[in-house]
Amino acid sequence: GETVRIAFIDPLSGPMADIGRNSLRSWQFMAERLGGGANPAGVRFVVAPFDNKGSPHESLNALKAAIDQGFRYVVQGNGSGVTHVLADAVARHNARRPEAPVLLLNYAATDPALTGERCSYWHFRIEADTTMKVAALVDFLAEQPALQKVYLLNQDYAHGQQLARHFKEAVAERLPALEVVGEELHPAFQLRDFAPQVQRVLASGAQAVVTGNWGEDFVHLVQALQAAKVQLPLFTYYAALPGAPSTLAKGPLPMPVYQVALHHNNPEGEMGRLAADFRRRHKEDFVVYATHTGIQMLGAAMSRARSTDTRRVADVLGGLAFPVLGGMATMRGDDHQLQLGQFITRWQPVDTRHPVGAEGTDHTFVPQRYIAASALSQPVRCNMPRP
Amino acid sequence: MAMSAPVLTVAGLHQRFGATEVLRNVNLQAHAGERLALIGPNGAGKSTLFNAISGLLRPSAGDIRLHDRAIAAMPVHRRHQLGLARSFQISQLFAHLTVRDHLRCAACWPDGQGYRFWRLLGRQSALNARVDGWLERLALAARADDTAAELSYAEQRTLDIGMALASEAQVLLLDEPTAGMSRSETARFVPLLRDLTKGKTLLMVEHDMGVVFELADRIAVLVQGELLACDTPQAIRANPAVQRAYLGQAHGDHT
Amino acid sequence: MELFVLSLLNGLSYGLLLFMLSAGLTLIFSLMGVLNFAHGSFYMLGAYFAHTLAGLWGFWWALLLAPLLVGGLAALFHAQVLRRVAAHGHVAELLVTFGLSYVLLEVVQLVWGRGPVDYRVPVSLSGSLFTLWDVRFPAYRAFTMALALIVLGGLALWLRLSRGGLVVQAALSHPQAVQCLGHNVPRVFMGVFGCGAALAALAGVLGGNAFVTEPGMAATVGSIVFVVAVVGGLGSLWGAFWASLLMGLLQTAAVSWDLPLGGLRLSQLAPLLPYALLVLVLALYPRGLMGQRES
Amino acid sequence: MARSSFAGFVGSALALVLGLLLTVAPLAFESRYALGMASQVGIAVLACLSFHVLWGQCGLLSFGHAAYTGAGAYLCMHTLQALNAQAWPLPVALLPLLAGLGTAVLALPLGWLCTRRPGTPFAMITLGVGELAWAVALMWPAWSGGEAGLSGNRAAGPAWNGWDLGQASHLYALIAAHTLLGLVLVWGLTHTTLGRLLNAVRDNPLRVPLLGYDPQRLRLMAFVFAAFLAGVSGALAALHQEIVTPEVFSVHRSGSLLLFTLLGGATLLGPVLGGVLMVTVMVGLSGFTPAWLLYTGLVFMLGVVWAPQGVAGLLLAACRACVDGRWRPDVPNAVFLFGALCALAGGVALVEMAYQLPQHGTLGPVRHLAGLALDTGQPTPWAAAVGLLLLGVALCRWVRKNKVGWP
Amino acid sequence: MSGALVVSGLHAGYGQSRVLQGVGFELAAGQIVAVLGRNGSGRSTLARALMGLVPARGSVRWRGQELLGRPPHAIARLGVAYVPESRDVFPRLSVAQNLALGLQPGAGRPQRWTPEWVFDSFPALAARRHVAAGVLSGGEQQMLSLCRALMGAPQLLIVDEPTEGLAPQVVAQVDALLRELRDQGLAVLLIEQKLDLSLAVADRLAVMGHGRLVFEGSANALTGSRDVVREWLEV
Ligand SMILES: Nc1ncnc2c1ncn2[C@@H]1O[C@H](COP(=O)(O)OP(=O)(O)OP(=O)(O)O)[C@@H](O)[C@H]1O
Ligand SMILES: Nc1ncnc2c1ncn2[C@@H]1O[C@H](COP(=O)(O)OP(=O)(O)OP(=O)(O)O)[C@@H](O)[C@H]1O
Ligand SMILES: CC(C)C[C@H](N)C(=O)O
Ligand SMILES: [Mg+2]
Ligand SMILES: [Mg+2]
Repeated sequence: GETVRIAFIDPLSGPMADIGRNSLRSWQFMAERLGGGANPAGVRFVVAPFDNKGSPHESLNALKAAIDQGFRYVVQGNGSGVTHVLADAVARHNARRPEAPVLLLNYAATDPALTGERCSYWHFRIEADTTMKVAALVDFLAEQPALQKVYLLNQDYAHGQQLARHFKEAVAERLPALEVVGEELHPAFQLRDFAPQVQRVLASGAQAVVTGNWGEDFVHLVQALQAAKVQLPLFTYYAALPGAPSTLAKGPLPMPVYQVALHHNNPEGEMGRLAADFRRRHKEDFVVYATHTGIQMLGAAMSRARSTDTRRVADVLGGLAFPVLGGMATMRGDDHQLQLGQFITRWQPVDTRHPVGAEGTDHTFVPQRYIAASALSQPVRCNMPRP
Repeated sequence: MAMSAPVLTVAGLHQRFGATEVLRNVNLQAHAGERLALIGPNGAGKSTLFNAISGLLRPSAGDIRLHDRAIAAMPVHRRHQLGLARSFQISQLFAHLTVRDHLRCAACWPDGQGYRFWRLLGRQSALNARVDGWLERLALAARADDTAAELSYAEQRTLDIGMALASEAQVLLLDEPTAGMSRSETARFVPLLRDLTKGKTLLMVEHDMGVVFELADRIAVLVQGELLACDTPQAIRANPAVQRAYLGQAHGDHT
Repeated sequence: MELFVLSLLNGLSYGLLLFMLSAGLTLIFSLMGVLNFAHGSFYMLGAYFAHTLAGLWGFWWALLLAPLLVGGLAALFHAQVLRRVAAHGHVAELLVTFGLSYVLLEVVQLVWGRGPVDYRVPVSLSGSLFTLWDVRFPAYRAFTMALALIVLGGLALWLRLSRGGLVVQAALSHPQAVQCLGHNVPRVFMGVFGCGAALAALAGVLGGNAFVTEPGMAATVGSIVFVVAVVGGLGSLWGAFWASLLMGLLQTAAVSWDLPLGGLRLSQLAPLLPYALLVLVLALYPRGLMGQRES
Repeated sequence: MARSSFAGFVGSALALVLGLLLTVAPLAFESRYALGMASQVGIAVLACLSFHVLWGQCGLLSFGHAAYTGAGAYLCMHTLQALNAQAWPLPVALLPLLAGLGTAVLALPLGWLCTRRPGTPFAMITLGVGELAWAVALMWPAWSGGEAGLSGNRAAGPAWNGWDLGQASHLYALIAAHTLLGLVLVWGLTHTTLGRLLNAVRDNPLRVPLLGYDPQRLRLMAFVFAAFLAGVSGALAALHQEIVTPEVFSVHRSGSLLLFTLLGGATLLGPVLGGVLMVTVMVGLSGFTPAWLLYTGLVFMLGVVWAPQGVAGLLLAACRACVDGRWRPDVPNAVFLFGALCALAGGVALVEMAYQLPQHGTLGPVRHLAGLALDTGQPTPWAAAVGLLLLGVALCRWVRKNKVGWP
Repeated sequence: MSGALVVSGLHAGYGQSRVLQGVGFELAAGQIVAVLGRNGSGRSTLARALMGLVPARGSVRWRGQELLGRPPHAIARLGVAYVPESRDVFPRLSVAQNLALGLQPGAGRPQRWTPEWVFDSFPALAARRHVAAGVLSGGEQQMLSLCRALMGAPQLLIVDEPTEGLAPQVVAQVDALLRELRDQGLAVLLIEQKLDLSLAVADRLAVMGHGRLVFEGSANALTGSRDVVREWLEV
């Protein structure tokens, strides 16, 4: 019977707006579908948008506004930089006004520090972090012995830096045969033309590119590859976000792209129905599966806590297990990092078993492997104070 | 007149702009208490000479001394601090400042404020009294609170000269002070000028021979960048070369 | 060697595109004294118009019509808005063009969406002109370069030969005096503004598909163009030309020769270079490299 | 009274009254939102005042003013972090002034570089310096905290009589005090000879050295003073947000500072109104409508056309018209006002409906506006909005054309 | 007498201040009318109002056409030229370019006043033909401004203080030029400070005061009426 209001703080304008809007729609869709009678606690969820224009600073304004308007649940994901800032601000707020603490659900920001050195009791990550995604990638690369040389091309901010760092560490530890022949961090969302980067990749002799680029930085990269007419495999996280699949499909040559993600385009059962409904309603793909995870998790936690009070919910979240796509997920109590599995998918033409194209194109992401949570789990690096 | 040491000395001054040489070996001396008029045809280089003395131009060659200090390479504001002020042929005013504020700015350095500016305007009674005095003398009191842009042409000219006067410099360079003034204004202005420059050194460019002969102790004639003559008014009036180059036959007794 | 020649050519073609943009800006500034902050927006508008027109009638019509359309709109803007505020000085004009840049950005996003649009190089020009040590030089870049040079020639000729140039230059200091000589100053200004905008739009038509056509393109190019125009010397067409080439080469070079520099790398410094150059040049030559006047 | 002194008097009076109002107003509200807005207004006013010293008083158009607000913010945040880490016996409340002084010191060499020439060279060199500051901050994450910035806890140090700045209202008091201080300082500046000389440098730099003053030195004094105010403003912003990101150096910041100060107007009242407008539009309006940037653009364009002297100028003209009895509540004025409101309503409705169109998918076709549900899928709301707009414009034109009672 | 230029009931001013308050006079072709008056009496404002440079009410008919309400360039194209007291030479253009701008757009009619004529009659300008006008001396600028106005082959010439800052010899030259213009059939409205010059060249004189014309008549009539001179022209 209760209504829980959730503040969605992410870019709804600027270069990342398309992804922000898609995420917002996903949250709202899931809140509607999984709210009320459809969740164990019986709460209704309302997701209200706050535009942070992609900026940490605006995010704080948005957070203030949301708190002033009585929101106690905040969801955010597009940009680890912003997440750091919000997590700090939420911690400060909760210390100053302990009577009404605020919870931050991070549904996409992958910087491991958020649940590592800089973890906070009030921050919960409901997606895999970069260490887990890298672990999945390295697992997969281990099965491709032909691939010997990779190039790391990433955005120069928390997410890209961490991806590069952890990829190198993981490779050094588990795949010494693989050589990182080049590494580059470029300013995020500044470049318009990736031709020089492509030239450098080619010059380095790399056989594949590992990139965490997302949004326009991914689209431009693909365009530059297409313009240079090179078919270099891309190992990436965010090839399915809005705008990317249609760019991939448009090129003169098929692009070999591998993605590590929580989702693919042709899920079965309940999830498949949800995705289809979403697509019908919004004429867009449902790609932010963490929204599903998030609502599921809140419902489960609230039902266990028998309350929507944020403090009580936070208390029961640690160690909570609940069903997600592909199995169960557990919110690890020590660092508030959700333990869940990932798919490795490949970009290929639709076929009878995978009939749903990405973004309405005739290509789609087809699962190659599912790597379970247990195989991805990383050691805890967090030592957080508990209130 | 007793010849004291010259206050202002211009020696061997040359001013070139690219190929054209506008001033050629100009030598001039002005003494304390002397009024020196500079006349000459249009384009002779009178304003250029003023520009060189006041520092708006760096002379190509030659020496300028003020109170026995070489100033040819000195920045403009330092020359003013040594007691040199000038007015402009084409008024140089501060469009949005009131007449009062113009004079206030001009009187500020002589008031000894330097760069120490913490006192509010209303508190500076000595400065304000001085400014009020100047407003009266220049007959600008009625327009004290109007901005320069609102003044008529002649009032703007008056204000331009007024600023030079209010800075109480020992050496004044006035470029065509009465240009644009009506007869009545001129008639009122000339005695005022004589009065205010008593004991100071006045150097002025003027085309109105009436004013020149009324005010000047000596007249320098500049023609094509060269000093043709520098003498008493009577001698200049009689000088045939000057008549040919500048005054014209009919203008020997111009009113 | 091949990298060198290629970046040289890329730098030149980027520089020439910059020149087309800064030529418009310089024209508007040198002739009207207006710091046109909407210049990047005209560039963007040119690209978007070209995208739509190319979809309707093909690239060549777009190349012809988009600059004309943008020029016409800019002229209209001048007649309706800019002319009225001109009396209040250049800062008022600056403010209005700033406002216009916001409005155009929003309108473009409303009409064409917030993401990039698919505006491509026409098939007839998408081949490569020649191959140098295995590296293909795209024909489209050569086409852009040629067009930019033609524009420079045309502009220089116009400024040299026509009285229109004289009229506007004179009107910069004493507009009323020019009017009193029988010249219809507002109309000439309108024409100049329209031409400058059309030049920017032409750059947009050519740059929009060489790079990407998206709402951020105005901002990306906006301040760089200012830097170019200022470094070259505001108001000097030749200055803009050399500064554009310099900037194009510099930036391409910095990006493609990614030397390590202490803890940093040259490519990371690339976005900083234009501004460092700007400060350096202005500190040494306040009028820019070839500028004749200051304000 | 002459026009200029009337404007000066009324302007200063209004500015000080507004400043005072800002100080006490939030005490009347309980809402934290109002308090937050008021804090931001105070900070913005201070920044606009700083810009005003340069532009309004000295005629220097800075395109990179965010370099100085940003420097203040970083100076403050670094000190705050040190305070958080080391518990120095330094009250946090002193940080803004210290940061201001630090910024002024920084501005000395930079100002020397920038102020050598007025006009366009100044504008462009400040643009360059501003961009450089931004780029350097982004490239030097060790110092600037990188994209995520630096954060600190302002409630550090010893609480002083129960005041620790952790409370929003305590911080607000600090901000209000600094804003008033800035207002008084700038007012004072315009009433000293320095103020007059700065005006003189603005109007005709050629003549000033002939009054004994070095124009560059005067410009530099204005520059350093402005940097001080900017630094204080930046530091207060850092305390308010408790975060500083390289974004504080962005051209966007410099741009809005410039735009809103100019929109405010060139008298002392200008920066006050400019600051209020800046926060209203950028923080307030953007929370209400996705079209806020469009409105901002339109406000700038229409503002310059209709209020070339800025909003302050408009207000003063209205005051004067009232005093002179030229503006009275008669029928034509009422009709004009009605027409203007109609046009405004129609225009806003149109814009909002247009912005709804791309969102049909997410939010449905209905736009809720002032209690109305406008279905953008239907022709009627569109027709009504267009009609309202045209009616309003026609009415205003008619009144203007017949000049009945209009000033 | 019905003049080529008929001004009646002319009101003009700046914002709140009303400078002209009902000025009326006539000027025929081949005639010089000199307007005298104290500083600030509004003579320059009169010239600017005729040229459409300040907002004005009343009527200004030139050869039967109403001038008020037209933009300045349209007035210029009707054969009216204006030499402002501030000279307004275009500082960045050369002397020759300044003159070239005076040639009216589209008007190909042959005329006496050409750049060549200027360089013949004013050697000072000839020597500086390719120099930027902004660096000319004050007097040179004055000559240039006057000559530039003649380039458009005007039928009505409005000159505001043409002799200010000119050396006596050049004053005499301008004096002769004005007479020549009159003999060519031009109507000349001369705004002057120098009483003797005005008396010498003008066919009729007008004296301005308090925003109106307080005297209109011949030179003799003016010198005859001591009280007008005393009240409006002397100290
Ligand atoms: N910067 C410059 N470059 C080139 N020529 C110049 C420059 N400044 C002045 N001149 C020339 O030098 C000559 C002298 O000019 P100046 O202004 O000194 O004359 P002047 O004696 O004051 O004449 P007037 O009585 O007409 O004011 C003029 O012919 C002028 O064109
Ligand atoms: N732009 C302006 N704004 C406001 N008032 C002005 C403006 N220009 C002139 N005035 C005022 O109008 C009045 C007439 O000025 P005008 O220039 O016509 O006088 P004038 O007779 O030509 O005098 P002068 O001999 O000084 O040239 C003066 O009182 C002047 O202050
Ligand atoms: C939405 C995602 C693309 C965000 C990204 N993983 C980050 O950490 O910044
Ligand atoms: Mg001179
Ligand atoms: Mg006059």
